Amino acid sequence: MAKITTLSDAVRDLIHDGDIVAMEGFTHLIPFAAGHEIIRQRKRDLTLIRMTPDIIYDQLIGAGCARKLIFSWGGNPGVGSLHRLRDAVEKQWPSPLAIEEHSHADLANAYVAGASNLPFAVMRGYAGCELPKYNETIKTIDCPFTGERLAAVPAIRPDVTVIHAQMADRKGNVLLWGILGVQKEAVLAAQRSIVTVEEIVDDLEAWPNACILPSWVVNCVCEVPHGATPSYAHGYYQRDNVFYRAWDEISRDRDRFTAWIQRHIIETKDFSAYERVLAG
Amino acid sequence: MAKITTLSDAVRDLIHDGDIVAMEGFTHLIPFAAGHEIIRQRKRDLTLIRMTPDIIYDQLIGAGCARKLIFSWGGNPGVGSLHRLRDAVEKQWPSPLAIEEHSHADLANAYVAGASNLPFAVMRGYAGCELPKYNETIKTIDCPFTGERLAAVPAIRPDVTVIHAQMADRKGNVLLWGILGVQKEAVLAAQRSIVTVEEIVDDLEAWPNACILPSWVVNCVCEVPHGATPSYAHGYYQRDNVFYRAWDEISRDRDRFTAWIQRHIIETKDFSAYERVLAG
Amino acid sequence: MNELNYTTDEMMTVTASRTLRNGAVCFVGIGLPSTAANLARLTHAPEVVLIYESGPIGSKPHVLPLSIGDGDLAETADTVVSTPEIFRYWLQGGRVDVGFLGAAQLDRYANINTTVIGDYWKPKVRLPGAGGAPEISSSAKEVLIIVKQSARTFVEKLDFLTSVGHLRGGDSRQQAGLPGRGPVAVITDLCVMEPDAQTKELHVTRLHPGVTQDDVRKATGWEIKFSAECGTTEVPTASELTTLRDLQHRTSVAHGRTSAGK
Amino acid sequence: MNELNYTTDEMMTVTASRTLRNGAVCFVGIGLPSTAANLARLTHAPEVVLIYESGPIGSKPHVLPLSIGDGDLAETADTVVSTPEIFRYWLQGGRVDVGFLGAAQLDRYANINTTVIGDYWKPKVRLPGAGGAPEISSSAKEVLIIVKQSARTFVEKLDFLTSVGHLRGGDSRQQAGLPGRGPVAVITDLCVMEPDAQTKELHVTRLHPGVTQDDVRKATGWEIKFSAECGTTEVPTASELTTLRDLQHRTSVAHGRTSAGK
Repeated sequence: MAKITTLSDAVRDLIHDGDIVAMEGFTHLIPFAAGHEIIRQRKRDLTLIRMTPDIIYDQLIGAGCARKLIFSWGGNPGVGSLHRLRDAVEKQWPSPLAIEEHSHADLANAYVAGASNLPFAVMRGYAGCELPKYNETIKTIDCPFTGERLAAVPAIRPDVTVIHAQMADRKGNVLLWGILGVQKEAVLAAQRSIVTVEEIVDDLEAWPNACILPSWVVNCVCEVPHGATPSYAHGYYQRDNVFYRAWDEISRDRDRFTAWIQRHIIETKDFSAYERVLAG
Repeated sequence: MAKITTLSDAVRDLIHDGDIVAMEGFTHLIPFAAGHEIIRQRKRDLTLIRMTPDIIYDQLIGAGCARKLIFSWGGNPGVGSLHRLRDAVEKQWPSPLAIEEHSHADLANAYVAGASNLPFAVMRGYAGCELPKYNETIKTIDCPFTGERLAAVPAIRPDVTVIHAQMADRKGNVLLWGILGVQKEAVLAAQRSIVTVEEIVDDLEAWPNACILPSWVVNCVCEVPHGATPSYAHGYYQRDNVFYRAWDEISRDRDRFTAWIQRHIIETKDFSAYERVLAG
Repeated sequence: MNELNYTTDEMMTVTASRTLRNGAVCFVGIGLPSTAANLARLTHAPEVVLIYESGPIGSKPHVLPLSIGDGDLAETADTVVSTPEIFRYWLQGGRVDVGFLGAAQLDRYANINTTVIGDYWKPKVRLPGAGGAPEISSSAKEVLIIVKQSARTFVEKLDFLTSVGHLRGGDSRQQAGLPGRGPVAVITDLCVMEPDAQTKELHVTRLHPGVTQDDVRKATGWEIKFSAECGTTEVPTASELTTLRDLQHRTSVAHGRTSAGK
Repeated sequence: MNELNYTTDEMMTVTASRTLRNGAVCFVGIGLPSTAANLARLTHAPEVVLIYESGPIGSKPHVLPLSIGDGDLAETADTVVSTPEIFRYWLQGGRVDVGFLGAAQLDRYANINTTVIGDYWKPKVRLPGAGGAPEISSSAKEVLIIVKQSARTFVEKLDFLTSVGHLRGGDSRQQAGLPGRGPVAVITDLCVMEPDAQTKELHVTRLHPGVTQDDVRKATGWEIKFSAECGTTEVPTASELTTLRDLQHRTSVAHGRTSAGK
């Protein structure tokens, strides 16, 4: 059964230095509040997994939380580069960042394998692509029936998965809707999980076959309104496209980035304090 | 784009003698009307795939439509045996029936592989089970990362899949809910598909992330109210448990069964005529 | 407590229900397992999570399902997923604490046959087949088996091994690579059997009240062993019996027959 | 029709949109492909089915998405499935007629680089990476590429092969086991290129009005060939331009900036 707790306690209890951490949300429902809290608690040496690192991992990487990134598309969507990611890869600042690069289809399948408790996934992919030359986790396997050669990729099994969802009930059952991404698979593939939600309600009033994570597959549920901003929460608020564009400038310069992190995250108590600082 | 047509036309156009046909629906939404129409049109030499043959395949087998059955649990749920299935397997009546037997997990995975256009599926299963001795389609495969030995099963790729759903809109987009079984995978794994529905509506008014089969993956949509009876359609009518029990007697005797098929299916024009005869 | 009137079937069902601990995630077979699991939910284990192979997770049915995919299972569930997802993410995913199964034949290592009596290609009796059982018995962290006892059912040698219990005993199950721990108890209308810690052979650990060791021997097709500390099962309580009978009454009204869940 | 004023970007987008046939199932990359695909939907191809890798199927967005997972894509879709399902059941499933991609670098066989400029481990420029492109270019029945043309982009040799076009030409793509037919057209702000039927090398089949062969040569890093019947692209119609500009205006109002989809 999920414990309903504060985000600060959840991150303190469940995420340890050196952990393999997946924080998913495909443009939608990106768990920014949780990312900030990891920075605030100065977690170190994390292996970060995310299909699209987005600003959330740009912040974690620039703040020195990560030693390795596993990803499949590393841009600022609709804007351009992730400058902190590039600086870490190209100039080892603030510390070297190992990267392990996949395609979307690969990581999506790898999460499915993890959720299914299989050691690997089979997919038709990567033929002719040069990524497997630089990523030895991508292998091939022959179909025992047809002889066809297919790609084989190892399952993702994070120590901790962190996601944001729209709702939970008081027992900790979680409901999400809209663009679902790989969040269900990421939670089910992980040893532990933290879910931040927009609100905790008496009754989810979920429609048939809604995407629900039962309380007993989640460790901690934390109520954090706006916890996905500047990404969005379908039914609650829109994507803050202005912030995504502003990030390009903030993150371009090391000093400006560091000052931003200091003022907005390190010196704030929690996500609502961050929001007040951001609002000026 | 799906053609909206009569069930009679759909079966005539899309199902041919000798086809591999999957008719799915896990207790819920079993496409009985379509099964009857296949009997009525005297289709022959079909390879029938279904996780739980249920009464629908007992009728098709007893009526002489099938030459092979691929299945994973062959009983009359909550009642006992499928007498026509047993008579065909044990006494070759009305004709020999080849059987290829799997576990539920195997067939569910095999449909997923079919829907995913993969030649096979990997699963952790069958260890110690004797089925692979009698079913050469079940093989093993070694994980290229861990060396672990897993089961490998070939994808299911039916010529035609037939399902029943609650609703379609006038474009032929199909909505189903409640117990979903393997219907989506069965349709996506097939070359062609027929979907019977309780009703055709102007607007599905579907909730977020509802299970929808877009019109362009379905060949024919046919409005057949009660088309799943004696199984049930969530939101429309209950399972006819009395019929399931009555079937035990009807099907136990070859002559009684044959007379029942003659009177209820062969001599009726369509499913609504069948329902009138059944009601007496 | 006063002695109550109860049937041997009720004794079996109540005993089986007691073995399910509150909060356990239970993958439920239809029939006797479903009856026992729902009785547990309505008595000492309100937080038990019932998963049915058709897709419902967290079902709290008002009446016993006649089939594994009854509408009531879906309507009362926390969520309903597809059948592939149930087998892939939830069972194989290692999330099931207890697999609750029945059997047509069972051997001394609690291996199960639900496929055929006689030769596979020339069967004397064609049973329904595997269904979800091979992977439930493989992947659930532990397995409970509930089955009426007779020498025809408890056999020296299975006609067909559908679902692995403890295979050939000892650590043979583990060696074969099955992830779960296998059967921890077999509950019958006569007694409770548990596997020996070392040999994994079933031995009787409790006799139901009024049942003798000889009764069990006669109803077992191999030379059944009895635990040195073999005790007596506690009789059903008034509350357990009332709850079970109410459930079965509601069920028969709903399904229009004397007794469901069998 | 009168000559209209239009930009080279508009020429490119309109031309790309025209290549999408009505009713096609199109897997859409973000940016230029999404702009062109939505223009097609709003003009000659109202029944085009747009699939985005984040999960929406049949999206009909009111404004152009800034990201591949904008809420508008979900709200206007026929259904939204999980990302694994999009890649497994829909793309790999062989249900996509047209994969619509952009590129950072492109070679004469329409192979695409979106990974790095320079050495992989010591990159001059680290690009976003593969995303969905390798499997889109592999599994879609055919591929359209839309990209602004320059000698830096159209290179003799890719720094990194992210997504296969026609590999080394001839039947090498087919030999490598890729199921789809590969790129059928590359649409730029200067011209339209198509692969030769035999060699699969790109050659220019149409020049946009006012563009010379020399303009194209200067903007191509290899010795680009021109089709013997090389024609001229039809200029955008007033209706196409109005629809495109309205779409971009709605988009900039919604996103609060001059132009999205670039």
